Amino acid sequence: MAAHPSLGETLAVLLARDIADGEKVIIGTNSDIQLAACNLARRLQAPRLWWISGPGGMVNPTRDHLLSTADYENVESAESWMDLPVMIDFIDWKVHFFDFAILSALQVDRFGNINTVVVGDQRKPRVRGPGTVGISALCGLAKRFYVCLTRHDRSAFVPRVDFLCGPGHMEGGDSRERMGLPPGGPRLVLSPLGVFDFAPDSKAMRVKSISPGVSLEQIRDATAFDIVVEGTPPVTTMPTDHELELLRKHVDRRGDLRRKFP
Amino acid sequence: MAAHPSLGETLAVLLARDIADGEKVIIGTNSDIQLAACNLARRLQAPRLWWISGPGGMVNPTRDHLLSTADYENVESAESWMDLPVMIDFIDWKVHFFDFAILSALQVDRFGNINTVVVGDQRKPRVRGPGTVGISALCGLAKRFYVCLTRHDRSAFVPRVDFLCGPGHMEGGDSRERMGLPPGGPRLVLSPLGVFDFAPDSKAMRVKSISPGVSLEQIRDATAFDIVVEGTPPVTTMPTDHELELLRKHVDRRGDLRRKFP
Amino acid sequence: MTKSKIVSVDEAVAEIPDGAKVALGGWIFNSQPMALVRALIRKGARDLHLIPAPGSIAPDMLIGAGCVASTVCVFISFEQFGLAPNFRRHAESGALKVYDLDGPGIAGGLRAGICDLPYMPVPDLGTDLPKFAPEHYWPLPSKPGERKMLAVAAVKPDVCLLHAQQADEHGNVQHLGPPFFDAMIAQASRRVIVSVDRIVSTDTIRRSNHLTKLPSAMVDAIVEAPFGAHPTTSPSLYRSDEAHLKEYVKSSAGAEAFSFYLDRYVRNASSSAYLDAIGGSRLAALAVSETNLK
Amino acid sequence: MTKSKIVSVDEAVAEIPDGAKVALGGWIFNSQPMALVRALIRKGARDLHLIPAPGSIAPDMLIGAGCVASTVCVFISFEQFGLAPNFRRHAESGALKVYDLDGPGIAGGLRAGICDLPYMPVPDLGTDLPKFAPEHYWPLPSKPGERKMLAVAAVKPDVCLLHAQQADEHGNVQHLGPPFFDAMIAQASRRVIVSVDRIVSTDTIRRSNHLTKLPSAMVDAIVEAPFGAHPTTSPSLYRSDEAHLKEYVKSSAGAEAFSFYLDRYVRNASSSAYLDAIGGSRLAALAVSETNLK
Repeated sequence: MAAHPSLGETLAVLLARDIADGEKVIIGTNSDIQLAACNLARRLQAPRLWWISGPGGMVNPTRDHLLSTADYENVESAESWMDLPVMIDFIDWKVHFFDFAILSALQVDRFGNINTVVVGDQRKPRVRGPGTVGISALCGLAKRFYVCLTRHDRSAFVPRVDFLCGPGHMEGGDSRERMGLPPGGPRLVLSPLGVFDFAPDSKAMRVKSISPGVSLEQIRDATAFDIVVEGTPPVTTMPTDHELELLRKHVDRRGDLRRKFP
Repeated sequence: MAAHPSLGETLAVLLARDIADGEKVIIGTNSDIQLAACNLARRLQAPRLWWISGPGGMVNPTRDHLLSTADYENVESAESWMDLPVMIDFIDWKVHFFDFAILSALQVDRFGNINTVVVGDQRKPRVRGPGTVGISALCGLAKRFYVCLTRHDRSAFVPRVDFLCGPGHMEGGDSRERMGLPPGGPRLVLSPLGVFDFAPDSKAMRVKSISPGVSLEQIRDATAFDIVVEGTPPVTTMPTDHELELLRKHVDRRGDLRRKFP
Repeated sequence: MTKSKIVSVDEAVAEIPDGAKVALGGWIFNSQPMALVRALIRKGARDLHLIPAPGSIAPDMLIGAGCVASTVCVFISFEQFGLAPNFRRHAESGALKVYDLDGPGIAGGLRAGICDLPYMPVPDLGTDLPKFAPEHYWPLPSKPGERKMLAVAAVKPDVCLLHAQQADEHGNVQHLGPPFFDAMIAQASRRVIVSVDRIVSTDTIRRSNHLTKLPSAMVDAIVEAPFGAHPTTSPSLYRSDEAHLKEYVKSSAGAEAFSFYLDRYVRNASSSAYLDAIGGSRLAALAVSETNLK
Repeated sequence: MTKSKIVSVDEAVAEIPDGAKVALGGWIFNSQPMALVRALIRKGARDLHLIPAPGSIAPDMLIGAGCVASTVCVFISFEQFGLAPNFRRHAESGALKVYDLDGPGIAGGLRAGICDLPYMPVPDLGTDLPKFAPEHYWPLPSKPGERKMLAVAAVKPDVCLLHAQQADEHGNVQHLGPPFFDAMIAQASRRVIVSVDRIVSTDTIRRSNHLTKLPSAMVDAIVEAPFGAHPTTSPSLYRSDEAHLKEYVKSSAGAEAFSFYLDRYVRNASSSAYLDAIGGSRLAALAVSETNLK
């Protein structure tokens, strides 16, 4: 049996399972988990997954290890190599060009809005984050998105983001549509403690499944809002030996996920 | 002494003389005279003239004969090869990116407005022309433009164009600026009968010089508006042996100008 | 493992309904999507609304064959062979409704279409275009000191017909010459059909991936159509057939003569029958060569 | 026959006035215009308004050196090494005014700048960005059924600093990797200064002319600066210097430590003294190689 999966490996496998064949996705600069999820999905149920490097424009490079999507080495094996000025129309404006995006954040809130800008007041922040770049457009315009966090605590899972830069379900209910955004929003939030989705009507975050060895109490304590729990959520199905073998042999041959997200 | 210049050769030389070093210009698809003028100017006083193929995006190809600027063979010797979607910003929007353009027309009027769309009513025209493409933006946004016609008659030199698709001096005077266009407009009109510019205040077309053997009466008869004449216009200085030799040896080696515009 | 996007030329056009907004790629005598255009005429298409990139025989033939109710005109010309004969005849009779657009009109319109915006701001150049196409151009407010602007309406074709030189079965399309407006047209169109002179492997595509102007995500159907741009140029593969273009212009002098042309080369001719009618030696002579340049 | 655009790094920045709007090219740890940034700090620039493409050490060093009054922030990050240390410190103290822009804000703003339009329409994505940067975002009217739109203001830098791999003396600039926002920044800027690792002949430029992302008409000055992007990557020539980036982050813990860094590597060091301080063996080890990939 394969060695126990690291956090990064588990998140990549859980995301990969949710990807359908033929979907289109954009991957940002420093996106090991995202890239691993997409390349693993291509090895499994989604051979025709189409991905493009957000900054570099390379399409479907065939590497067996994780490399920043901005890296020029992706050029050699790409099917297409587009320049950013050509890409901005479908990245920043077009509705539903991308099926999904996978994003990280400083904060995610009860309705799946995300924040990568500041903690506290933008004019004198407690934590100055990196900024927004493609996040607003991907959250607003892709058919769905995922939020993938490598920590789960009350500073990350907040009632309301201090700075909304990635629109989730906004104020909940149908407020996203009323705001004029196309159908979409967050589908899953993944953390070390579990997998979370959104209740159909209220669009409030709810527990979908819990990581092995984690209790519902732990999740409640680590979440600064009332998270929806319906019945007894199942335990998350961990990566199978087959998934892990494919991941380690063909996707992350150099073990970056184990090293960076142990 | 070199053989007598053809009409096409003469027009190319007259245009080449008016081009300054370092200027930027765009050349359209079927533009033998324009291309010859620019490449000749590069051999003379304007070695750093910068030209780009309007449809194809090739910059400064080094051919010794005339080739449609859309032709892929221009790719091989170009300094840059830009795609149209990247070029449209500076072609269609930017003020004064290009120093000049050289245009042909179905009609040119007293104030240097041009028409390549229809003669008669657009909805049921007497002559349906090819259309506008880059003409409106080049006339409106380049620092100046030239109108180069291989015929001079009352159907081409009209009091007012039937369809204004390339803005010259509009209604004359300062009407172009009042319309909100940047400084510019037509600098010279060239025809088989002579070279024409525009009177400083009225912006009405006037005779600058007359082709050898042509009379002022001939010009007046062939022009359907009162053309301004000040004093006795000089005779146009015809191509010199040196100019013709450069043209025939390095620019139009295959003699296209002589064949197409005898 | 993967589903191919390759279909026959007749399958490709089968689902284009009468009345559709059909965009055409290429540029004047380059890469006119002629195999697809001929298939559309054979199918008996009617009442189309054309949105041609600056073109020649592709829009002209569709108009001459009676398939077209209206057309956008950015530039339709036969250059050294004169004005576009059928376009001219149908426009001058008033039978064809023509929407004249300039460069900013088509570029801004396509970009608005690509961006899912209702319009794009462009400079007001003082032309007569807005007067005759108020559906496409209208004034935008501007503040004192700002330049005058027009809005140009989004251009969103139902389908586009393009011709390029090579593609793989996934739909990665490569242009071995300038792409002109093809990429913008593809992105603005709901359905993208591309004929190519040859199908190549994805490895060949990767080897020169900067030539992939239409990555597979932007393409719905690929048609293998050798000499599919004839009688126009397919950059780096073959040059335009000037003799045939002259024959076309001559055959377009009137409706009757043109009907004869259509019967011979289009209505009663499959793609392979068309190439046979042109003849092997003629096609061979169009192969790219400096000596073919006059 | 032709006038060269090649100038020294100090000449290139000499005419950038205090208070100028300075754009920076590259992308995070790729092609940061570091030789130019260091020259600007040596010159003692003050009160700059930065417009950086998503970046790392270029904006961070200028901010840490006290050259900057305000900055646009699309994305400023040290990725695997954490948050941008000086940017963070100056933003959190409130000393630095930050205008947060998202992708549509910068892309639409640059395009408006390029197009000489006052603004560009972008979709209203419901974010908090307009609240904190109303100079950059304001609502546009939309008709019933149309999507909600914002206007984003034109972004027009006075000057931009870019780094690419090679150029000729005429100013034809080639990127041997992704150009990111460099071409748009160049077109929107009044003055364009590009450092390159090497000067090549125009024949070399022609040979791979699809790599000329900035043709000479868009470039005002070229600076020959070998390893001019150090400690960031210059695509296909050298990789980022992770050891130096870590040293930089460590040296940025406070104002005093950072001043020591600046004295050593910037204020008292010409471009060649800087490279000597980094050391020949370190630079040699950054040469591109698969084995350099962890």
